[in-house]
Amino acid sequence: MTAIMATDFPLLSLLLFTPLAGALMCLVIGAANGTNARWVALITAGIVFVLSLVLCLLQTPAAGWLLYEDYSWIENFGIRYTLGLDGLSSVLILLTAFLQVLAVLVSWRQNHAPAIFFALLLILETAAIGVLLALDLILFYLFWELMLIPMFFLIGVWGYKRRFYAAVKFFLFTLIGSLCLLLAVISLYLLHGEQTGVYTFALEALKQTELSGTQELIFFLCFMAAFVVKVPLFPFHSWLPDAHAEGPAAGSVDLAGLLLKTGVYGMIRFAFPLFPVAAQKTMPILAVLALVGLFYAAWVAFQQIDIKRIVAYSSISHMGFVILGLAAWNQTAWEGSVLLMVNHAVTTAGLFAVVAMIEQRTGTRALDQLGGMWKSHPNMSAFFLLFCMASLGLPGLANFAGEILILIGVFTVKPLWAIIAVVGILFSAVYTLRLVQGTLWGSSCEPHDKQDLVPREWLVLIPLAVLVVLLGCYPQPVLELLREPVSSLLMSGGLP
Amino acid sequence: MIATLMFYLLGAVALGATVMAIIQRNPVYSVIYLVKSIFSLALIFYLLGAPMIAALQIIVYAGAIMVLFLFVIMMLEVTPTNAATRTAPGWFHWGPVLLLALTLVALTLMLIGLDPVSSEGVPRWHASPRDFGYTLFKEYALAVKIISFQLSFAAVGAFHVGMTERRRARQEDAS
Amino acid sequence: MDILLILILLLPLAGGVINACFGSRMPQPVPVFIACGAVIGSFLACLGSLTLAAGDGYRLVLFTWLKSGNFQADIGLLYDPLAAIMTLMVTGVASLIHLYAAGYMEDEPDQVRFFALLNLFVFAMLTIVLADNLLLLFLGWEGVGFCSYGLIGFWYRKTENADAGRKAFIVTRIGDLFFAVALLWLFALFGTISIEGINAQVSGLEVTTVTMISLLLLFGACGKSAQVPLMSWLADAMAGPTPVSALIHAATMVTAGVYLLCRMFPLVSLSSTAMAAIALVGIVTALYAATCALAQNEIKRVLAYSTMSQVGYMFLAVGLGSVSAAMFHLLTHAFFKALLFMTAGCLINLAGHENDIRRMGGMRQRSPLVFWLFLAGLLCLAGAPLTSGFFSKDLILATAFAHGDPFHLGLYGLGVMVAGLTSFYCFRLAYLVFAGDFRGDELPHEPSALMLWPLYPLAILGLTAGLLNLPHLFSGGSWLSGWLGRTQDVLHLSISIEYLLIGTAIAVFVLGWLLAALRYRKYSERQPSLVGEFLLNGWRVDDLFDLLLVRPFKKIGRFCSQGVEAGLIEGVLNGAARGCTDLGMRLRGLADGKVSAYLQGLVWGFVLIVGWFLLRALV
Amino acid sequence: MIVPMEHLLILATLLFALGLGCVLVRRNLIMILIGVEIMINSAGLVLVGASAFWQQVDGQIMVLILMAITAAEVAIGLALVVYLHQQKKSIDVGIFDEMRG
Repeated sequence: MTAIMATDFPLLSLLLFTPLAGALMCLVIGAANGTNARWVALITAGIVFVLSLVLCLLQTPAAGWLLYEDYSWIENFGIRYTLGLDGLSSVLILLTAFLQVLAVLVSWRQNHAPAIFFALLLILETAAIGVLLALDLILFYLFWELMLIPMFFLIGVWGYKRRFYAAVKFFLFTLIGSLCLLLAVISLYLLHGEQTGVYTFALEALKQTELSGTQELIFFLCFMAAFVVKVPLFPFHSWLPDAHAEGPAAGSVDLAGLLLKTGVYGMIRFAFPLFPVAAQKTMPILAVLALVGLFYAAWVAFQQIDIKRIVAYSSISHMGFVILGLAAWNQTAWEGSVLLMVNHAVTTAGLFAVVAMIEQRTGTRALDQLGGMWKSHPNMSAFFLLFCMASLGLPGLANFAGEILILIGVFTVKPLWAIIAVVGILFSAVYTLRLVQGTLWGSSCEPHDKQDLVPREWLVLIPLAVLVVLLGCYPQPVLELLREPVSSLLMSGGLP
Repeated sequence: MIATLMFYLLGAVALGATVMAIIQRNPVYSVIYLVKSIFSLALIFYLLGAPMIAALQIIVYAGAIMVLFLFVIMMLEVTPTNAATRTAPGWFHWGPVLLLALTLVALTLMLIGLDPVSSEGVPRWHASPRDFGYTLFKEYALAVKIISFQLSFAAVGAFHVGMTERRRARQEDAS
Repeated sequence: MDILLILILLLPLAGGVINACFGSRMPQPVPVFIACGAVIGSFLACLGSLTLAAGDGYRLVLFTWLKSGNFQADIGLLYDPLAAIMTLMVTGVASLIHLYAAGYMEDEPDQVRFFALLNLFVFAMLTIVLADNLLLLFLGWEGVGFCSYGLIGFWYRKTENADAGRKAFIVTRIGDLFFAVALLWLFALFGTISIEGINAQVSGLEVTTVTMISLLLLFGACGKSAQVPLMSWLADAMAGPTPVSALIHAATMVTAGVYLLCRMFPLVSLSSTAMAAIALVGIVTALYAATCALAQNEIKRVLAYSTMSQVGYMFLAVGLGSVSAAMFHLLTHAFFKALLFMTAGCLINLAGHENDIRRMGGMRQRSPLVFWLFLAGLLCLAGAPLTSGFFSKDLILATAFAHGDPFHLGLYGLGVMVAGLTSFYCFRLAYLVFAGDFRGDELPHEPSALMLWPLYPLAILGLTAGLLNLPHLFSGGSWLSGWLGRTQDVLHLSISIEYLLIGTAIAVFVLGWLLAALRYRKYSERQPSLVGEFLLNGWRVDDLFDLLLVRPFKKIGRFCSQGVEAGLIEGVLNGAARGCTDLGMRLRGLADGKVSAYLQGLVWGFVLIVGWFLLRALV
Repeated sequence: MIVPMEHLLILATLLFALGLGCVLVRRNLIMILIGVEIMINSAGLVLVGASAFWQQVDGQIMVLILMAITAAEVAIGLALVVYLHQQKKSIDVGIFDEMRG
């Protein structure tokens, strides 16, 4: 694993801990008055964004890690502080940083303890970046758990009426999942120690442990327990709609943009390479669950009244699509999955931003009380229409690029799955159009705030809109970045 | 030979007295029966060669503690004249106690069975008060001092707890 | 030369984007100029680069859109004769319609959004026409669907318009599914999705796969061209403004399906069953639409159903194996149907925004010019001799007749019957609208000059387009078949049969006219008969779909959300939570402060443990 | 040899069991204290028996200390009983159950 960039300056650690430093700064400065806590948060998010952009541009498509940091941390357990950045991580980190800037902008008006709010947002960002960089299983688990806490408080304190219920549900769901993960990590560590005498948590080393069929299956299921809850695959999804509906706008943007991605990232980086044989055995089950989730979430979204819940269920449906792509286990499908993940994050972040704006102006999120937003807020409605069209997979916009790659990848492996998934796209059109119908067209409801888009909101929506169109029309740069890492992960995963 | 006979006789008396002490509804009667059982125990102590302890048993135990009991019973008039007290507990309550007794005896038998004490039993031995006093104040001098402390603490504690409501209330608002 | 080709595509896109983003900030007339200028520019660019298309056409690849693993889809243009003809027609008719719309939409506040969407629509349509690979075609395919959604639901204030838009979008998307599956299958088979690549390797396949793929393509085309299974959206799509109906539901979008089948003709023509299916779908739709048109009361719905039946004819032509006949009818139909829709717009304005033909009448006195233009269109539609409609329809019927076997003769018979029905409802429309005196009570709203000017070229084209593909009977050179490189479509029938066919066509036309004249010369208020009611609602297909698809979908939806989501998943979670709290409460009961209870517990514990050891020791 | 050690131990166990029974069954606080006294006596008996058996005086000294402790214990116990009696006007054990979960 040669590091292309032979700089000894710990660039990755800098990237990892800037948001944390920002969070502390927020607390210190914000204690005085909340307003400049916002500015600190914005500046930190900006710095992290620029940093990750630079790293992405430096990314040469050669295989291996662009940057690799490896320090010993707790010797006697063989836990090392190893960070690695390759194409896959750099794309997701860029996405995280970008959405973080937007999350700060979306919650600019936050006046309920803003300092702590922004500090928590930045800690969440550190945790997410940590998850995306860590190559040592314990370090990975540490950041995996760290993600839980800020999100719990974000939903629990700044949410809506049933926020506590939603926060606790979110916490318990992910905690149970990650405890299985911890169990598996430790037992794998011990097993590896017995076999080779070397007690280490490094991902590369642990790949070499020989496991019997059932052992590998059990380990794989434990690992997947944590990731499947986070992705929300079908049966484990009931925390997501509550977390979104009761969480603050920035919380939703982050939740959709960051947390769902770490689940899939965990699968690709850790679960599949570590236990390839077991993974391939469970692929059909995963695919079936994904398909069921795809339709189930669409049907439930069709019945929802609260527009935020509709968007939440739509993200469950799209993530089902991503998992289907992973289940196909070939290059096109995996690249399609990661691309769809990135596109979905951008589209859903846009949707949640606009939903928050709609709620600010009309004070309600119920579909039957909304209507005729185009008359009173043409610009906002135009953005909302764009994001909805992207969400239902209109070609030329974000989600379609990912979806078509997945369909092609899946069709070559299992035509039946692809055909069912294509029908799934129709279902997503049905409920998204119902959402658009209820909010934009029809007789106008009287929003108490006639103000269309404030410059700050323009600043949030324009980059998102441009990105949605760009990722739809020309996703090649992202795909170039993903090509090498995905093929190496597939290779180590053992092509069928 | 007579000693063994005396031992069994006294044992039986002690047991009978204790049983009677337990099942009495009136606490005064039970204290009296208890004193009877203590006397028989004192005699057993004497048989077993502990004249000093026998005497102390009677003086301290029967004399002081039982008298204290009687005093408290009289003060609180808990005698069963007031109808509120329930009838002596019936068979339902004593059943488990019998079971308990059996288990304990079985336990001791088992323990004894595990490593049997030398078969010849308790010898005929007599510890004169002199040796008793000698070892008490030679090897256990410290223990005696601690016990004295402990007794004084008990006295202070009893006094404090025993203060009546009125005096304590007066004392609080005074301080 | 490439610049012109790129300009064809780029101009409408640029016009649309500029209008969409900055339209509202520009002074009133500027967006309209941008929009019309963009489309006219694209038309001129198409004219300029026409020479490129000669022979087997010109290819141009701009950049790779999607590349992953062995899948490669790039933005490439294929400018061959078929595409050239289609682009010419699309840009030509679109620019005329834009001019017309400039007049029609004068006093519309939301003008900018209208012209932005119209330009984007033209861009999407041109993407379909010029795409060299199926994925890019699919992009145009869905783009057209979205623009029609936006334009049908343009007057969104009334929810039925928005619902009509949504219905159109969803029904066409059902069609798109089949097209997407066909696309995936083709890629899985050939490893490429470029149209020419597929058409070249197509001979290697065995017939069943070809049939399956062609049927999928057929259903995809049906969705977009409103053919039998997926046709219910076209009638409701009349909720949009008239220029929209003219552009989308006459000239361009509905013909996209035919164009797709013509593009993939080498693949489709391999399996005879698929060809028969296409022909059957075409003729059944033609019949269905013609009967429905008989009973419609609104002028635009009559024209909508007539479009559906004419596109049915085109499908029939493709099913018969003659691409040039289909394209010939497509071109002529585009001209006179656009003309009809636009004059209908003028008529509606003249009748004071009155749509219902039963309340119109005597429009001839109101504006003789519009009368003559509308009549020209009607004559072409009805297939009056020597008009373009006559020649193109006759060519299709002749091709059907030429096949000779009983199945195709049956098709020919049905085709003639539909032609009769067409001329009947054309003249019914003419008499109801123009004969007698005006039955409505609104004041006429004179159409502006800008609305009338584009009508003249269309009228002339409508009447004279027959020259494009004159059969040799009329000493014509069948230019279009030659241009498309499909000389085998030119029919070589004996003179007597030719005259026989033309005779029947003229006879049927005259018969339709007489019947309509008898029935509708003097307007008499008639109670709508049961059959009339049935035909008015399009054979009650909507209720059928509602029963078969919409209601079960809602039921399953409700079952999923109430039953599984609220019941099962939430139920399990809340149940578990409640179970824990109850257990906690019960355990709390144990520590109830009774000293004796504690002691009992202690002793029983002791007894149990000791008893266990005793038992073990004894046993 | 006065008596085999086992018999002595059995006697002590029986006494202990009776004391424990009294503590468990009786609902009167004072009777509970009496039960405790019985249990302590049985312990004293064993101690004396052992000192006789091993012929060492230490056992008897233990009994003396035991007696001292018992005295202290009874003093405090009865003081508490008096105090509780003042509080609740009764010394039935069931009444004092404020310490519940």
